[in-house]
Amino acid sequence: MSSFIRKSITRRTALKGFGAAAGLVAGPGFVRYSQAQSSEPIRIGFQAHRTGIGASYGRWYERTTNAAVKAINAAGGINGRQVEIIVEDDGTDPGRGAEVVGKFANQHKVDVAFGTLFSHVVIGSAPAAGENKLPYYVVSEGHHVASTKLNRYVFQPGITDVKSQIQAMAPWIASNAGKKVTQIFPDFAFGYDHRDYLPPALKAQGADVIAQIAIPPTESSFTKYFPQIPADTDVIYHVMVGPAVLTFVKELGEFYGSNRPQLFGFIDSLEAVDVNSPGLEFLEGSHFWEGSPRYAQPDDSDAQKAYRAAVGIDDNGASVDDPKDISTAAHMFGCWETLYVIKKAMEDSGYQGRDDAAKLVEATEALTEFAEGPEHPQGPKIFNGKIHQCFGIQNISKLEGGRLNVVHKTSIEDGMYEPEGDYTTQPL
Amino acid sequence: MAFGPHLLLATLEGLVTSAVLALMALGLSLVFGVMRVVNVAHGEFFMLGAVLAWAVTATLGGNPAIGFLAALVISPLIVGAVALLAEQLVLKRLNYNPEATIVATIGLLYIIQQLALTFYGPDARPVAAPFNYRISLPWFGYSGYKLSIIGASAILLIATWFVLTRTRIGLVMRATQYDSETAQAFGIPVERVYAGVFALGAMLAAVAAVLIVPISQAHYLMGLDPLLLSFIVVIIGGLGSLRGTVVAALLIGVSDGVISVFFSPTLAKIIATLVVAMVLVFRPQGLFGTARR
Amino acid sequence: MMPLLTTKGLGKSYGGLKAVDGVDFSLMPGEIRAIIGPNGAGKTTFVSLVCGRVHPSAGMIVFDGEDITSMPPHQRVRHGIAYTFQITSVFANLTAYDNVALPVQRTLQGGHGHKAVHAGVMEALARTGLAGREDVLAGHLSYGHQRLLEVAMGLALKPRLLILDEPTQGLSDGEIDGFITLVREIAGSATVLLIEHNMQVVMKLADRITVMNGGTILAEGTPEQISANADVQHAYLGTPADE
Amino acid sequence: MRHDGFKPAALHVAVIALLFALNFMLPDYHHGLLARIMVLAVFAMGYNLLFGYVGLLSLGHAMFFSAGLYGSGLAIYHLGWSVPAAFGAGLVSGAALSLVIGLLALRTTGVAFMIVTMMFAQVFYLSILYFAQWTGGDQGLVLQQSQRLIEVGGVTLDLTEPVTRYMAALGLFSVVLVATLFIARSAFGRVLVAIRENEERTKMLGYDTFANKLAAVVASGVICAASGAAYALLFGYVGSTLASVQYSILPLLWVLLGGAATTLGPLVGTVFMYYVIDVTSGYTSAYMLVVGIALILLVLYFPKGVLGTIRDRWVRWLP
Repeated sequence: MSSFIRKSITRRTALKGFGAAAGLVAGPGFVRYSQAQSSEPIRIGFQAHRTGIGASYGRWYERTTNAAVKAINAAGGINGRQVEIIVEDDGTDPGRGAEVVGKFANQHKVDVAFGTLFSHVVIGSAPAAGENKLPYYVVSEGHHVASTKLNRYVFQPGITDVKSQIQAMAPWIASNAGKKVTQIFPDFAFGYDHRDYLPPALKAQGADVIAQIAIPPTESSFTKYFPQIPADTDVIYHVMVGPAVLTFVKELGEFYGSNRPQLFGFIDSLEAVDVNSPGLEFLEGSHFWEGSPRYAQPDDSDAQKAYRAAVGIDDNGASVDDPKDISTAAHMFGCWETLYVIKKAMEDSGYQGRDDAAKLVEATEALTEFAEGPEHPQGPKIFNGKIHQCFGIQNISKLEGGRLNVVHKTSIEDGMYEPEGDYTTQPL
Repeated sequence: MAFGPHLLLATLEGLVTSAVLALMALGLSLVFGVMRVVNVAHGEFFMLGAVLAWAVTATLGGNPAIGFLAALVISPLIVGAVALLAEQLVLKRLNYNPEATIVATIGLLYIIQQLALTFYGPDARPVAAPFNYRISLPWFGYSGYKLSIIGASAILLIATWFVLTRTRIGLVMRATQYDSETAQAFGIPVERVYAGVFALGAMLAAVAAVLIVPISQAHYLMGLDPLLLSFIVVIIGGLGSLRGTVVAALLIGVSDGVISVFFSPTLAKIIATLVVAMVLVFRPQGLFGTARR
Repeated sequence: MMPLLTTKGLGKSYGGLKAVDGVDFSLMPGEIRAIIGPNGAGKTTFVSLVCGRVHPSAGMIVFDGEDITSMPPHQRVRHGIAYTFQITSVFANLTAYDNVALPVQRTLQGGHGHKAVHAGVMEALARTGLAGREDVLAGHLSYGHQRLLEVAMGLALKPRLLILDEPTQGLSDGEIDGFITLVREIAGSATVLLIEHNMQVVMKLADRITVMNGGTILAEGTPEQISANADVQHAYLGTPADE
Repeated sequence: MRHDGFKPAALHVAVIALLFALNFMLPDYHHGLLARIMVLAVFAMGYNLLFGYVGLLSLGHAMFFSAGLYGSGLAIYHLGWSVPAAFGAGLVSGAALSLVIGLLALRTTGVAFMIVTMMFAQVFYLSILYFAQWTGGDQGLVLQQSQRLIEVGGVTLDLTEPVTRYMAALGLFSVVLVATLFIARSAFGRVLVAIRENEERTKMLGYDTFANKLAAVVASGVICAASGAAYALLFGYVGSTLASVQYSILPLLWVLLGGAATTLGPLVGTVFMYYVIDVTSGYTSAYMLVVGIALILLVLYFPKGVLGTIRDRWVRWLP
């Protein structure tokens, strides 16, 4: 094995040697070459869920990303360089996800990787990002980044994590919906965040979770689980994801009829689904968490309006080209905002190329807040560089008359929690 | 909820699952029994049936009942035609070799799935039920449409049983299943029987899909779980046994519902799967098959 | 001398049909015994019971003083009972060499080396006249050679009891002569139990003959005794046996 | 397979040497991808042992792969074991699981065997989700770089370093390849093939076919577990997707493509599938279509897989 190591060192040193030579060439006296290099585009690898279970989201993530890049490039790009997006499909599969990140780092030679949504793909890809020292900006809303269980190259600066979202919902639920809460959630990690973080958050507000019903991920019908909902339930708190979610709502409607408890849900259930679909009438009058509102609101900022126009969604949150094509508005804004965070961090660090990856990581960690505006149309955010996670405001919307109207906006502080670790102590 | 009503609800749910499963598994069982072909793409025929049901109802618009009935006719016909095409272009040329057909139908699975993703999209889309009638029981409400699925499935199963046992077509199929070489020698056009059976199997899956789609939406990845369940039903029921298939579908469907009353859902799935596996281990010929060798 | 093989009240019924019914049978070491009888007499079922391919419904089987009634077939082979199939069932997709190597490598004590296996295989092939055909796929051999390969596989098991189920079926006259010589040679080291329709072969080879009919033993004796037996004549030899 | 073993041996040495040389020649991305392919080819080789040689078609091998994956991954994540100890834990998990599954599933044959193995694998998969508290459920767990170092007499091998990782993958691959070749040419291998061809006949040659099949299941399970354990240690991710039914079908595809019952077929099949997906996904997101069509064409025109066809038509000595 020892000869292998020696060989391995030669391979590495050889590669490093090339890099150093390139650096020399790019030094003073070789201005022309240096200029040539700096006018090359910034390459951002977009890890997209084009196929697999995440494809509904993936499509809209891609549209938002393209819109943001168009806006950034129109305004002069990053550090004067244009931005180029390289898309690779990960099939919503963690194994393929890791390969895609490797491909970004070594084949496409991108500057950063970006855009992953599904948690298991993020977690599966994170080691590859860390080992290739490729900054990796995800738009996943999972708590995995903030848990500090990943590594120093993984960031989530564009969307608030689920733990924070849940915590921010608790005061409103306790004071407006009811004190006895039954949770229905998918029996996998996304559901576990809700399972684990809601009860303490509600407890702090004087309310209780009286039952937790976990639904297996392979399930396609739900009625048989409903009898487990205690009769004295005030609020059903539901977070279902995946294609079976319409069934879930419909069956809940058939089960309860008009005599139902309050309903509070995460819009994740209905992203890319028309709330006016047959069978969803039952949801009328219920409340939803939304990251960014799907329907245009009367008090929308100019930035929000501009963002919606740029991405190409109408007032109902559907594609301007096809009113039946509903967006994933509550999440996809994260792609837009993350790209602007990347831009900011690159500009702060004077980013030139892959050799500056460490500087870019430190510059991102040095960020503290993002003001509401064209770059952050969803609202202002606080960024915690130690846990690589941002915190923003959350919306609670009521479904009335076939549209979602925002009835409450939380404050950023509602969702703040004690950091669980510190990435900045890890070596770069 | 009290135990009694809870159990009733779980049983009803189980029956609906069984009804759809029986139809789908019957298709798989026919193909399996007559042609000795393990059709891995069977779940995709199911998915295709659901997607086409959406396409038909969306195109027709208007009264959901009319759209649904049209889908019930058109969707299986198209799926049957697709299956026929696949049979002629691929399976026939493979001489129905068991291993080769497994790979070929996996290929078919990928192709159908990708075409659905490209042309239909990644979203789950609903199809309106032909009628909406909520049956109010003292303890809970239940969908009238779901109950009608059980009835429709029963009728279709009886019709299939009739065709298989009382008609010439059924006789020809059974003869081919029993011994294809002898059947050929007696002038039965075995190749045409195979083509017909493969199309019929796919159509049964499509019918099952059209029935289920008003309660569970069409999605391009919806085929896998029913495929796995159908495999289990076919094996438990015993090869090519219609009665066995129906009973196994009931067993699997209802036990899935009822076990969920007693255990946490994922644990229930684990136990149900393990129980069925153990049945197979200790009675490998299925519940109704006779030992074959 | 103690019999090598004894059965007591051995029976097998399928549904109501008694294929073998209360057979008491014994076989002395070194014997060449032929079992004859009309089709459906239970001959193949009987030897299948002996080698364990079929489980008996009644009775017991003793081999070399040990009750083997409930012993699985592969164990019986290891105790020295070898069976060659009536319907040729060599491994068609393997070479003749590999076919014979399978039994050879199992019977080799201690030395599993390639050399020892090779020597054993070549010897068995040579004894059955298949030398030079070791690389041919068994399925590509002529029918007669496949029968010989089957025998070679049986031989390679170094059995104490070799059961041959209609070994000469489909062989040419020349091949049959060679076969008779081979069985005589085998009998030097093993007891042979032979199911055979060809009466010439039976008469030339057998020390004793057992006649079965309707699942029971009709008669037993030397070839001369059997030829002279009226019952046998009536049941079997009397009917024109021109298969 | 009795003639001189020189040509096959030389071929295998040449393949290993080629893979070694590729370490110095491949661009970074393909270098990394090939390391992954070699690890997964080990999975395919384990599958091939059972499917190719014994003719037992399992649809549940993801559970053996995951037994190694979780056996080693959890040992590191929760117990803080060293890399070699964790690798051992993976192998032991695979051996134990395959022994139990073998004892049960081998009571069945044919299609029932396929379904039973698939169902046991489903139970295994659901159990991973059920015990999410320890396994991380569907999200899985990440093994940190600091947990993936091997200390050998003062030298530290960092499995996250590309060349070390490549060499570790190559090492495992070579060992398993040579072991497969050895088994295929051994007396045991001959018995396995005989069982595939005619189990009844094999019994009548005095072989306890059940015991031989059980041994093959365990050997196959251990090899797959070795692949899973290496996956966890080299790539740092342990997740339930890798236990799902797709990962039971994949090794079947790889083996069928490369050629069942050929020693190098699993490698060829894995490389082929990986590059078909990798190349086509660069041109179209509809790469599943291309894969599907490729599968059908292969099975129509190369029914015995690439190496199986080559062996039948041209190179008879190919092991």
